[in-house]
Amino acid sequence: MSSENLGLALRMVGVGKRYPATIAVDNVDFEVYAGEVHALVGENGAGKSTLMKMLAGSFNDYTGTIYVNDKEVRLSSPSIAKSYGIGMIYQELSLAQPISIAENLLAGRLPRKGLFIDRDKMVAQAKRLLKTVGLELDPLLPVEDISQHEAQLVEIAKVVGTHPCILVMDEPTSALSKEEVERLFDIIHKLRNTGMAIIYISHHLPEIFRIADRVTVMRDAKRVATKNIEEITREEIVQMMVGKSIKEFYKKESHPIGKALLEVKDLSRYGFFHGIDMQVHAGEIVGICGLSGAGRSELAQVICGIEKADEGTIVLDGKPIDRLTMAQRVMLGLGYLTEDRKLEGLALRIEMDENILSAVIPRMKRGIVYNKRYGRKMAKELVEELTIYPTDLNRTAGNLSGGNQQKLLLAKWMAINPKVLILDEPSRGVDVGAKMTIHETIERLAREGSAVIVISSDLPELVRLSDRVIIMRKGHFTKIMDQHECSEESLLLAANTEVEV
Amino acid sequence: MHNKPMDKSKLLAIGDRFRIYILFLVIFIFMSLFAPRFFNSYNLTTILRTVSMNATLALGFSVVMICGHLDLSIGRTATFAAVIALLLQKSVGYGLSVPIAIAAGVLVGLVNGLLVVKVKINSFIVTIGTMTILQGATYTMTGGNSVSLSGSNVFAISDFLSRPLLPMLPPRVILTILFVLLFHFFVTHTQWGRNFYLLGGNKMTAWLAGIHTDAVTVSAFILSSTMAAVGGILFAMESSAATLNMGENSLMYVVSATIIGGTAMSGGKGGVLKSVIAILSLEMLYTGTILFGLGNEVKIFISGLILAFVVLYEAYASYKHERTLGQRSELLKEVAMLKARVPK
Amino acid sequence: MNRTIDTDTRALRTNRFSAIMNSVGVYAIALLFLLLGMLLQGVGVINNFMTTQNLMNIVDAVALLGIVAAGMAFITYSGHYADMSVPTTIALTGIVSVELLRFGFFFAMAGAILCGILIGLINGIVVGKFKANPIIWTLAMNYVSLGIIRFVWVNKQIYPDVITDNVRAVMLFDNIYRFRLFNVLSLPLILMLILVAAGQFILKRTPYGAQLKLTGSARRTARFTGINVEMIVASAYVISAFTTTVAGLAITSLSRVGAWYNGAGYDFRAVTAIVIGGMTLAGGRGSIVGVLGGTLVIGLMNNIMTLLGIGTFSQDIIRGAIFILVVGINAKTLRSQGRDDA
Amino acid sequence: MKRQVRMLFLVMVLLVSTAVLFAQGGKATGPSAADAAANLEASLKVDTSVLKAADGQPLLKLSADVPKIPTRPANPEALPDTNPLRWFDMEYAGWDAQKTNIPASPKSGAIGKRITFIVHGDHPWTTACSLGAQKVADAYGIQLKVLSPNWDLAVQNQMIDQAINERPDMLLLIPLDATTAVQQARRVNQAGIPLILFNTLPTAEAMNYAITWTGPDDFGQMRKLARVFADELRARNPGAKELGIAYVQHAPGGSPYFARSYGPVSELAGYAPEVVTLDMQAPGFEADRTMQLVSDWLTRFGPRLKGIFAADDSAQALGIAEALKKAGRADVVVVAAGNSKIGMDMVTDGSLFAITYQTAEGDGALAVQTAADWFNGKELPNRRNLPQHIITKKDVADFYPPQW
Repeated sequence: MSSENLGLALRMVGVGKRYPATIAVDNVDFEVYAGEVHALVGENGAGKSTLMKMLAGSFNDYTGTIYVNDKEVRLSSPSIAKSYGIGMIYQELSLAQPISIAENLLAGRLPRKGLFIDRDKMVAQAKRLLKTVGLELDPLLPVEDISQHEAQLVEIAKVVGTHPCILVMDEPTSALSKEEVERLFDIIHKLRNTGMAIIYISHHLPEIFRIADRVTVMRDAKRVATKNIEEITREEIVQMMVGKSIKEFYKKESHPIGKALLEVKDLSRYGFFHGIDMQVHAGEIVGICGLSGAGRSELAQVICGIEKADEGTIVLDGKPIDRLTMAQRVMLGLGYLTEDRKLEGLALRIEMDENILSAVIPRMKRGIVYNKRYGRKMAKELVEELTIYPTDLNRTAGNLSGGNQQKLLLAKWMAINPKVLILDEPSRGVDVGAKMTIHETIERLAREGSAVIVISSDLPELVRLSDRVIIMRKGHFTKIMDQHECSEESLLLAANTEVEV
Repeated sequence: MHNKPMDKSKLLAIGDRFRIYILFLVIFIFMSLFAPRFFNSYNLTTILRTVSMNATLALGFSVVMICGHLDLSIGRTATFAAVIALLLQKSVGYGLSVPIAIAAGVLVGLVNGLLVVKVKINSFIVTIGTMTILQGATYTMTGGNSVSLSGSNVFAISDFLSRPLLPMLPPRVILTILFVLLFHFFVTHTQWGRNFYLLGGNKMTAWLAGIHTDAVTVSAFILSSTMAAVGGILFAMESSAATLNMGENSLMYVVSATIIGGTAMSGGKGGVLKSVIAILSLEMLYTGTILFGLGNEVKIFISGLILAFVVLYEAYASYKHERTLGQRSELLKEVAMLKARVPK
Repeated sequence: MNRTIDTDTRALRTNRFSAIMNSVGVYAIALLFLLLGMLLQGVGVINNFMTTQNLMNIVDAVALLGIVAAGMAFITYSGHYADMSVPTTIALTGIVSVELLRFGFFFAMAGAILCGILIGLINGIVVGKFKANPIIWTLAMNYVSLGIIRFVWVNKQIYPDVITDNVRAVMLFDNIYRFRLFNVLSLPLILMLILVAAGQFILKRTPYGAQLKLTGSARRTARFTGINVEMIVASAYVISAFTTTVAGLAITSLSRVGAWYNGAGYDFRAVTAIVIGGMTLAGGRGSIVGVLGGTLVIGLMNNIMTLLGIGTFSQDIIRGAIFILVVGINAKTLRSQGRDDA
Repeated sequence: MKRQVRMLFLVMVLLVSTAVLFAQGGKATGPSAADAAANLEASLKVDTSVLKAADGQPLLKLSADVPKIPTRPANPEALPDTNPLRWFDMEYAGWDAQKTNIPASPKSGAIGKRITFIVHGDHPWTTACSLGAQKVADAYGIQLKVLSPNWDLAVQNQMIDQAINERPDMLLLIPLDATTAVQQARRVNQAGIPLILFNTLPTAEAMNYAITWTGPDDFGQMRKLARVFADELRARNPGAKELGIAYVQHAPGGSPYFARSYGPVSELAGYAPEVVTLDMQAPGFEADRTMQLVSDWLTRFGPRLKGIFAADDSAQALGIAEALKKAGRADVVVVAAGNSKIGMDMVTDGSLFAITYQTAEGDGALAVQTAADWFNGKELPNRRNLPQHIITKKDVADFYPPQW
């Protein structure tokens, strides 16, 4: 569809933003037309999030000029940005947990009758907003009582409800199931047709090709190019993002598969997953595919000992480990890389080396003395191996970009020298370069004789890495597919098929 | 997902939400039935008068707590303002001394709030600091003595405040009730009031919603200190004197009552009315212990137990909540089947 | 790319500076006060400031506070703010020790320490396992144990020499505070130095300390790393309760009486020392040596003010103002280094 | 939220209906004794002078010295701190009370009367005081109800209100604060309940509404202690032109804070002008803080510091002793107000030179005895003081075992 005739909704001319240590956005021009979906892609740290935050009014010290509907504006606070019709859906959920859905939806613009809030109107409005995203919840329920993907939809409804003329979506699908993604795309289409300008940020390139009209690629704080989606291929986008050819990755090596390192028999945690049987062998990469809420992460948490199993046995390298604590399992070489690196994976406020060594503290002691210097050599090697940047181990983890944080998290689990490593969404929200490093590391790990389980919603990732893929649905394993059966389409189909247990 | 029938957990949740009202009624009925001379107008008036100061303090304090902060300086602020009001009364009269004293309260809140939002010091720390400063200031102003009202008709104001105007309700109590209602409607029915909840629930949400979070936080601290000042001044007017440690006991009392009332330290939850009802409940309990002729040790023991129980219960509830978050109900139905299948 | 590397080295340098500042920060303030004292002495406003006797007095005076703070710092470090049950833990362990003195000195000590550890354990389990709000829970605990003391001993204060005829036990008890090594080093001072050294060692040089740091700065991450956070947090509370008990014994020995009001005010005073000492309430930052520095700063400040002849009331104002100032500066420096966790 | 409003409404309705139903609540129950005369006769026969306190001293002993009351200066507060008359309003409060609306004695005898006894807070001293009161009450068969507000003014006010509600035959009260006592006394007075204040001196105005006041003459005691102190200072430093002393003060906010520092200050200004006040500080009742304070004084004043006057003979005195011992200053004379076990032990071992005799049991006993006297129709003075005595090493043994 041609959107030029609707006019420019947003024009950013020569904008820049500098943090104390880095330049995040460097003299970028960016235009979005009304009535288009404009994808913004780039590696982590390329500056797209900063650019969007600038648009949302998070900074009052950016340079350059911004025009909204051909009017020069100064977006120095969220409320000013909002007043110009800019709405933003954040990657991290930004809902107030203890507060009701209605008040979250209508935050800052509750309907009033005179001085007071009009409660009936508030509920009615909230219901209407929830309907736009296909939710039928009691608007007076606190957000903490609803599930995470419902909350993600509420977040979308909240922003859409402000009727913005420019809508920014930062990875809106990361927590959604396939059905919900479809619903979201419907919503996006509808909004676009009303003349809204939509900026869509995603690492998930197929999505972009499905819904975007144009795409802008950023790299190293600069804009690389803006293209109509018809004029560009996936490979070209990737090349622009990383500056090298896509052919270098997506190749699967085969290697011999050894003895069973992890055996799970009839494992259940009531209400989360039931009757799980699984064997993972040395040198094997097993993918677990399923929609969010299928119980994948919960399964991993029970295997590694964070939560207790209600039933079943787990055997690690011939040794039952049901009664061991997580610390003991880690000592035996069982690691679990979580999907939430900020909350569960890394201690963002402490140094990189301490993060890398955090899982091996008990191994590093001499007598009763522990000193992080004992492990510094190993930490340095891991940083080099995983090309984590910056390389200075004294930096706090929070100062790293998303991709480097993820690599740091992987380094932490590599440090335990894992026999079995479970990776939960190992490359969620990271750039292509980091993703490549992570995949190579996983493959090397398998090559060197470890058993690896990869839990992922990223189907190409599963197809590429896995020797076998197990489909998990609603707490049960429903299907196991060998490498030759696996394709994105077959996995998708399997994950969404109802199977009798 | 929708229109679920009222199950047991939902009933429990409602019970949880209204627990303080239930507690209030239970204590009220128990004391009325068993405590000698509890259920008569004089005693009930006494209780209402006694809670007036702490209830006033609890209003602002609860707002700060809903915002996710703490204000430990309320007790000292109450004393500080009362002392100012009475000291200046000698030279400038009530007409000026009371507004000045209230302004002093506002100033304390402003300083607290600015230190929290601008210098970004934890409110717990800031208010420990202001607490110390206010104590020194109060003592310095008075030279270590308590301050009494002076003038030709010293008792006029205190008599007016403490004699019932309506049945059982002296003006001081009426004022307190007015404050309570005002605050209640303020936090539940106005945009600004709801902002406290939003801010306490998630600062980011509030900020992104275009709410001036710093202004909201500072206003919460100002409300807290101002209400502390008002409470202190009224108490001093009623006693026609301000003592140097009159607010000292209030802090822990108000903190425990607010927690028992269901306002969470994490912010975003609770309400001013609940805090006041909690104070009233505790006060009835204390009155009961006095009427039964029991000593302070019983009172301290009981209030400690109630507080400990409430904190423990809340912690346990959220612990449970966290453990079962994301459980699938249809899978739970399978459990019985599973158990039958696997012999143990 | 070049630019980023450039700015990186600069960040590195500030980082090294901050690392130095982190460890000596509070001692810089202490030095400042020392210089102030010397200056005032030089001008002749005060005298005898830089004498061994005076400096010994300062450390002697804060020994008890230092003991409490050295333990409570573990709680702050673990991200749980402060232990508000300190006052009654002091009182209760004091009373228990006096009460048990009838069975002999060592029995009394053991009983008191056991009692203190029990309180710490309860705190630790409730806060560690059930994640109760640490301030509110310990406040409740303070109330409950105060209730127990008042319930069991009503209003009595109990005297060691009335409880038992065992003269030796009473004398030993009396000497917990009064014993002096080589007639110079008082026992509380020695205990403080031992506890600070032990605390510093535990915090910085043991696996436990490293795990505590991780737990303090990111509790959920620690749990997902296989660290038994419940145990770690509970032990922080036990450590705090232990040093509080030691202080409780010394205070009871000093005042020769076990009473419910012993120890009042030590909660806030210890928090003050810890925070001045550079620990942040967010957890995982600071050191026990820093806390010792904070304690010394408080001692120096009190000493100089008394030597200047500033009245009690004005001292409070100055103390509060300096406290907020120091914490504010600390918060600002951390933030300017991109560590927004004051 | 609507439910909450409804709930509030419900509570209000409940309370208001209660008020209407029980509006008769706090009215008088009226005297019941028909055989008042016989009761009076029996009461007069009770002999309480044989009662002993725990320390072996007589429980009830009235002060022998009737103070000579000077004329009140026009504006005492304008005088310097060192002028005894500066403290006139505190020291001589109540001697010239203009009694208002004081109920007349029923002359029905003390036996079987109900007395509510409200103290200031929980403390071993209070326990001893209540014990003494109970001894006298038992002798008369008086029902004594002891209440303690735990140092909380609001709670004390509430207890007074509850006492008004209960209508005892007499209320005995230790006011928590001198100035707020006025309103408290006035309230009781207006309710028509006989009131005797004791132990802590309230402001003069409060005395107008009470039958009388009983208790220790804090100022008088401190003046006496100051003289003993000065004598010892002179004896230890013969011919010294300047005798520097410092005061460890009571917690601010009450009459002891003034009596125990400005009492001696104003007394010594006349009695021993060579005694110079070097500093005054209020470190609270904590041994370690007092110790730091005194250590700092020793640094600051060195040998100039010859004596210390402390407001408390337990924690404060212990702190002082520790500091002096550490500095090796056995020459410093220390006196303290109070009569605790620790204080007496310290007098015995010489680390304190003198303390005041303050009978806790006697304090409570005198209050109840005075109440009994009123029921028995005796004429009462405006104030009844406890005996004054300074305990030194010479006679400290007479006061063992300690009352608390």
